[in-house]
Amino acid sequence: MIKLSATGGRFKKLSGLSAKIAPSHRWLVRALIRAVSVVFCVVVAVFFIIRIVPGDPAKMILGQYATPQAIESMHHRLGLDLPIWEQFIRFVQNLVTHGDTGTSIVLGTSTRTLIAERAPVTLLLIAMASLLAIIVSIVLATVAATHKNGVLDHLIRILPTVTLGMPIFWVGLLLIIFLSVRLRWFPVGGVGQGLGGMLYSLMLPAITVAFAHIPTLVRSLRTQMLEVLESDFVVTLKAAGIPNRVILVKHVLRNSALPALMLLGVNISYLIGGTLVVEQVFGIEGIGSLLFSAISNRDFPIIQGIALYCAISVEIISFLVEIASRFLDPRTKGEL
Amino acid sequence: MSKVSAFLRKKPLIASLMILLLVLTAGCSGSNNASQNTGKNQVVKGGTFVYGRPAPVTSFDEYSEITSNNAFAIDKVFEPLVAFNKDGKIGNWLAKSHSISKDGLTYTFVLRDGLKFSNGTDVTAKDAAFSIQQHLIDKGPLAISAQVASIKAKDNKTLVITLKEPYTPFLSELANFSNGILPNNFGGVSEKQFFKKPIGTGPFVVQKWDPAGDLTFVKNKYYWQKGKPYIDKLVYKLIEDDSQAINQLKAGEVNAIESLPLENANELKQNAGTGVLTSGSWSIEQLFFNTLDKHFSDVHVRRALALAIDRPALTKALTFGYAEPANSLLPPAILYNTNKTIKALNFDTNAAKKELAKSAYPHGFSTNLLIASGNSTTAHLAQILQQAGKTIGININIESIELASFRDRFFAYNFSTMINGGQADYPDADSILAFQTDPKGFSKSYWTHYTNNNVTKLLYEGQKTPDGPARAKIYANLQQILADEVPYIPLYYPDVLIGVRSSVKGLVVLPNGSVRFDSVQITK
Amino acid sequence: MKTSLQIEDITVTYGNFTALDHVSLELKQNTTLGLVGESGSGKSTLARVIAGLITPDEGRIVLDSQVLGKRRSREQHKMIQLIFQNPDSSLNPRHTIRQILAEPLLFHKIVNRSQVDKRCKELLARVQIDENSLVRYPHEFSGGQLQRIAIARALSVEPSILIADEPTSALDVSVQLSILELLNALKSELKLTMLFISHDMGVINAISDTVAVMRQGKIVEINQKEKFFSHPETAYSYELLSAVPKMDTIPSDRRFL
Amino acid sequence: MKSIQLDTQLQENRKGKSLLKKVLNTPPLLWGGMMFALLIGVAVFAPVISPYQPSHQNLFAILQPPSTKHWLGTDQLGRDLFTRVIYAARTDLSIMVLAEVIPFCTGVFLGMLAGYYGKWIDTLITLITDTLIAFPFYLIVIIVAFASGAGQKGIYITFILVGWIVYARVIKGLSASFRKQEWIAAAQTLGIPGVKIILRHLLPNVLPQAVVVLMTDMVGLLVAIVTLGYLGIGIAPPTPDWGTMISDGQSFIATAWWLSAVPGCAVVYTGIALSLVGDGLADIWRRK
Amino acid sequence: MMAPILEVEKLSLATRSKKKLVSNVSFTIGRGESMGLVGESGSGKSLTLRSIIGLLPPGIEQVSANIRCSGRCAMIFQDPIGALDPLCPVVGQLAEVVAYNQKVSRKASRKIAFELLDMLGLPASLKQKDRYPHQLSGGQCQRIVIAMALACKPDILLCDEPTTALDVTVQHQILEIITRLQKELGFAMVFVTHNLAIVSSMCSRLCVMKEGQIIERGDTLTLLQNPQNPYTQRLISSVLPVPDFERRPVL
Repeated sequence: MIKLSATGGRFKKLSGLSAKIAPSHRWLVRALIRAVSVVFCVVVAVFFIIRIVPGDPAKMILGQYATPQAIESMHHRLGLDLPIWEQFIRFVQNLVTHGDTGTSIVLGTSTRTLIAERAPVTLLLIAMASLLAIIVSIVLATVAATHKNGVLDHLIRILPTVTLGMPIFWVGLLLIIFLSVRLRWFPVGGVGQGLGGMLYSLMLPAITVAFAHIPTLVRSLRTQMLEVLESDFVVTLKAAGIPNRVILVKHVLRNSALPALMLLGVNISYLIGGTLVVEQVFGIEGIGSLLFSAISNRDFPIIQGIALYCAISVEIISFLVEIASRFLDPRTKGEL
Repeated sequence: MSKVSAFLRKKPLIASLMILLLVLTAGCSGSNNASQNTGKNQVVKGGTFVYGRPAPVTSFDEYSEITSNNAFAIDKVFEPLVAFNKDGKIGNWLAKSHSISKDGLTYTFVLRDGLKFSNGTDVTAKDAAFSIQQHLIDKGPLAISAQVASIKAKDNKTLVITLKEPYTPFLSELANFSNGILPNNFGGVSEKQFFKKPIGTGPFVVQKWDPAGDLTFVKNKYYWQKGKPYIDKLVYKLIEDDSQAINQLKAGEVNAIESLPLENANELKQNAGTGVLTSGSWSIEQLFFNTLDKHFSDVHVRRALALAIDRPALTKALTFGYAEPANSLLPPAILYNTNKTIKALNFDTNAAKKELAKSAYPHGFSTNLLIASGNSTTAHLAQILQQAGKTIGININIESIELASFRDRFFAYNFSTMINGGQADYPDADSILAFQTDPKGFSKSYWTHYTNNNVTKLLYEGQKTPDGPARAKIYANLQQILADEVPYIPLYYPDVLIGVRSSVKGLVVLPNGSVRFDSVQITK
Repeated sequence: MKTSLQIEDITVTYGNFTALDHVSLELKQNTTLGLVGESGSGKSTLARVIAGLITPDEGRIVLDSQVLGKRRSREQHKMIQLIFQNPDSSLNPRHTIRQILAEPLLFHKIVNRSQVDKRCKELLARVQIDENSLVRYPHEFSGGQLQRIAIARALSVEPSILIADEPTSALDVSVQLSILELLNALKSELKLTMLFISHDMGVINAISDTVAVMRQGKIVEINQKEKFFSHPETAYSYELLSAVPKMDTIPSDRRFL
Repeated sequence: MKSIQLDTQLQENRKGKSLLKKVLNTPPLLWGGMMFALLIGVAVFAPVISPYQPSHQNLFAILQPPSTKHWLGTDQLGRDLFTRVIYAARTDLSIMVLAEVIPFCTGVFLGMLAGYYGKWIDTLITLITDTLIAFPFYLIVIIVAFASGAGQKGIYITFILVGWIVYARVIKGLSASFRKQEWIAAAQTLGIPGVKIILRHLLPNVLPQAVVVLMTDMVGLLVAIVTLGYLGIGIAPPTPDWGTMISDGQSFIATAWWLSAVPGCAVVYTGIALSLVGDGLADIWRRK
Repeated sequence: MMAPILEVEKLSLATRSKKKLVSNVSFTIGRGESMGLVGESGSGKSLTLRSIIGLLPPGIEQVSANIRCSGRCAMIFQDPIGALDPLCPVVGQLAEVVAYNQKVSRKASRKIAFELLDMLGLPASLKQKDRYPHQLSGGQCQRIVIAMALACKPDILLCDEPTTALDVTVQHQILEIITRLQKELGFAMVFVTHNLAIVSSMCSRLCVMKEGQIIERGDTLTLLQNPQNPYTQRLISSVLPVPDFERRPVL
């Protein structure tokens, strides 16, 4: 499609046609349709989570040998006594009107409230980790790309090879032992009071989450930067006497930032998953710990709610990234 | 150490049975009885005490929601008439005095002077009568077993309870978590509402409470023990993961942790800033047999397996000196235990093989061992038992399932063998015995379905016999029968372990796992 | 002369961009039609439409009196073959030359399995490639050699029409010459009907019998080669021709052909 | 004719490079291959290498430091740590390989399908991958592992469910770019049907990249297996598994750090070996 | 001949793995002179150009060389769209180059940029609204690139196949512009191409390169009419001429 629109662009110039508006809206419409249909599929998938699991969910909640009456009432409570499409309509209705997946079986609170209570910490952690990952990656990638085949470059390139097989929890443990217990630079876990305390206590978990992503980010950013560095326009700018520093900051970084952003959009799901595990290691009461306690309590509405909110956030983020990258890139920028 | 089933992980025994087997904090001992004596130094007042716990407090309903995660918070708000101390001795608590009639049917309690609820209102005998009456109505997991005829407030200060028939454990029973005193008629609000904002006589008042997270108490300024508690604030911080909890303790982010795995106790002891408080416990780790099972209905099979297990060795390996090998059912901290005198089936592989030869399965068989996932000690114990079974030809497959389904499974007698624990609710031998031997009880001899008329008879006799040598004899006989017929193999009695910062003074650890904070001081 | 291929009113649009705008062309048997145009004029699209790679929105293609539909039969596919611009990418990099040549032979049952090797060698000989090359992979050859192999593959199925889409523009000038020489030789030897697409006037002059000029998806001019080069009929053709850099230093007797 | 001669020389050079030579000339592949071969060798010959049984307990010799008798000491049940580490390699590596089979095949096939045909097939497959990828991987793994009970089953189910996505995505992109290549158009011009083009032309071209992805994906899978073991929903004891070993040893991190350090290093070692192999293969195929 | 403005002596280039790419290339260019560097792909002509301006691609090393350049160099490239930063508006890019080379203020640099645009016959609409490279045609982009080169006030202009990627009509315009500018500004020029026809009209002197070496050199006309080296002969005979046409089109 891109190739075609490129020829299209040239054609427009040649013919002087200004039929630009429609296609520029078309991508947005297409992206919206895509995002909405993915969200719909996500809702369907979440709806079916409780139903694909082998066995009767009521029995799973109540135990295999619960009395028939108890199972009956749990069926009713979960709406399992209705025909499947009606269940789905109810599920969607509930989702639309209350924004949640029902009431927690164990805690008796709406899943939305529970998730909303825990979300800020997790979101902050994800944001910190992403920011950290981006900053460190850009610095490392710049160093590596500008010193291609140097010692630093080699070290940075070895990084992913070594860290790929490091389980995230293991990294977290090592960091806790060295940086918190031994050196006492960071709190061991938990979440501090106030914004400052929160930021401080989430530093180490954020480093851990970021750690898992920096190597891959650096790897592709470096490739990207090398490509840009060796591209014709950088040579042109150099030939035209622009200082290297200026080229690097004004042109190379800007051109590499776009793919980095897209990469982060692709990785956001993985990042959230890592965050859930890391929360466990650091004893952070976020979405992750809510998920784990819900799992041990077989509290299906919470599990569904978390799955739903995670997936929808991932989708929203990738949608935003798509829009942002379109906006930042004049080649694909539409006239909105 | 599963992060997943962090839910009450440290106490798998309690965890599995938490609905049933808990006890209330009490103990008449003041700060002078505390394990770490501050000496004559001045009391250090103020400060916030942070207590790391593996599970959140989900409810303050002392009748229906008595699980260990809730109970250890409920006992900070509600207090009973009588309570036990760290040695398990019953004494007066909210009652100034109590007396029992000769026939064992009438119990009279006189309340302390100047008792106030945390909202400032006075405590009267009416409140006490209401609280116990309500428990009789609500029942709940720790329902009163005594046959109560009447509960009357004789005057403002005096409460009289009459039983239909003598019941020796009654006083101990009253010391339960679930018999704390609360305002008459819940102070005029509905029961549900009341337990959302609980008002009691305890040393602490709920300030901020997240049913899935942390809980903050502030001190009760109307507390009847003048000047106490010394600390201003008590925070129950949710730390689901054990190693995380230990690390936080080491780093000084919490003052104490409730959940301390046995294997880490020595590590904390050796560490400069931390220490370990222990208390002989009321709990016992056991291997349970489903006596309805094809193989384990055969007493020889059960005996053979008991003989194949080296209890002292496994205790030593698994508990690092923080437990005693178990011979009898009753833990040593409970009166009438016969751990030293009983004739138990001690480790002897040859005898085990001979015993198995007498059974219907002389050449061994395959069976399943059900355990709750998420506890490393249990998992290791299971592997040791697996190995022991192998030596006499019994192939044991370990089935590790998470806590909720584990409970479902054994509640339905859907297991062959399982590892589980027993814990006394109150310091009376009857507590464990009734739960583990009464085939008519809720648990049907702890889901073993073990039935022996002699045992049942002895159990009922013991409940009616007043304390003394006669009762001791009954319980000795009972324990010996159990040791011979092995419906369950007692393995070891684990200590209650609480990890603390060295700066913490005056913390009282009770044998039921709860901790008293009213005399706690945080020194520099 | 007999018309071999008739293109009638072909229109192809992408979105609101018209790549081919009612294009009609005629290919006479045993002749070569040279199609010239600048980039983006729609020459390649036309080639792909004829080869059946793109379905046109409008219009039809008649080959030897049969109309080529949306889905072509195996036989119809065989009749029209295409040679691509970039020899590096027109051969599957993971197939040996033998696989590349044998596939069409076997698929269209030109020869049976036992004779495939012999036939492959013949084909290679025809395009002047060493027969030992059969076991080699494309990356082991130069651009000119690859283009010869691509020609061999196109000819292997004995097509009635050969479309060459800028077959020499990715090659060096000296190699370009040898490829054109080869094509010219094959043209007379095999009596090929050819549509030759290029933007290079010199190349078109060297190979075509008839010249068509395309601009913005339209055919601007169709003319006999001699007439086109001496008397271009349209202003655009004139513009194109006059823009070609001239090398006046070449003695006229050394001109190609 | 001159240029043709030049090419013949070049051919000679290339012909001399056999597969072995190629491997030897690619240090990452050489080292990674050797590391991985060593690992496989140790796993296969575990019973020969170690005098102990992985589940043999000695309750009187628990938590022993490394010695000549027990090279890496013993664990909390007196089992030989070295023996368990190499037996765990058997467990974890075999699951890692087995769990990749179906996702690899389906992912590559669906990716080619979507990339080659585009249009609604692509839209459909993209919709499915986008939906599944929206769920964080560990979220799905944990939920499925729980629903299907601890053990290997959960890993297999999860991986069949979502493991193919990474291949489908990479291969789709690759196929779509190959789709624009002229050799595909050449095959189409010959009238070769789509399925044949996919299997005969596309597959050999996308396979190298798929194998490179397989290498890194296997590491990711191994890490997931280990993480599940660590979370207590992985492989059931007493089958040795690195994740469970790390988690078991975590309690002794202050006193017997090697208990979780050694299995952890085994995971990292495998990761390094596989990603070196992946890098090396990518190098070789890129050089062409 | 005038005093040389550029002297290249014994230039040799090789890859890291010691594969020779260019060996012993020497030539000199006088002020205002234009020299063509002709050869087929891989003959090392572009690399020679790159090493003059000191921008060799990574992985290629200068083994030996003695390059004396007594003036400012500027360069224009084969792919005009790729030679411009896709994220930067073209006038902005041009102004940036002006600002760094002529050390003038931002405002002044823009003014100079517009002067350059006028000089190169770029559409006036760029003055009202800046455009991104992808919004311009190849020819327009190439004019911007040339403007950027001119902004350096070069004494020597290095042209690396500046018209290969363009259509013939556009190529014609660009070549005319370069010729005109050279007349006006008097810079010397090295013109790299594989197209002998272009060289014959642009350059007074010619070097033919093959496999990294200059195999023949001389005055353009003489060399083309009387090539000595068989390779040069082959190159010349490969040129496909277009017949002369009637000057007046039939309309």
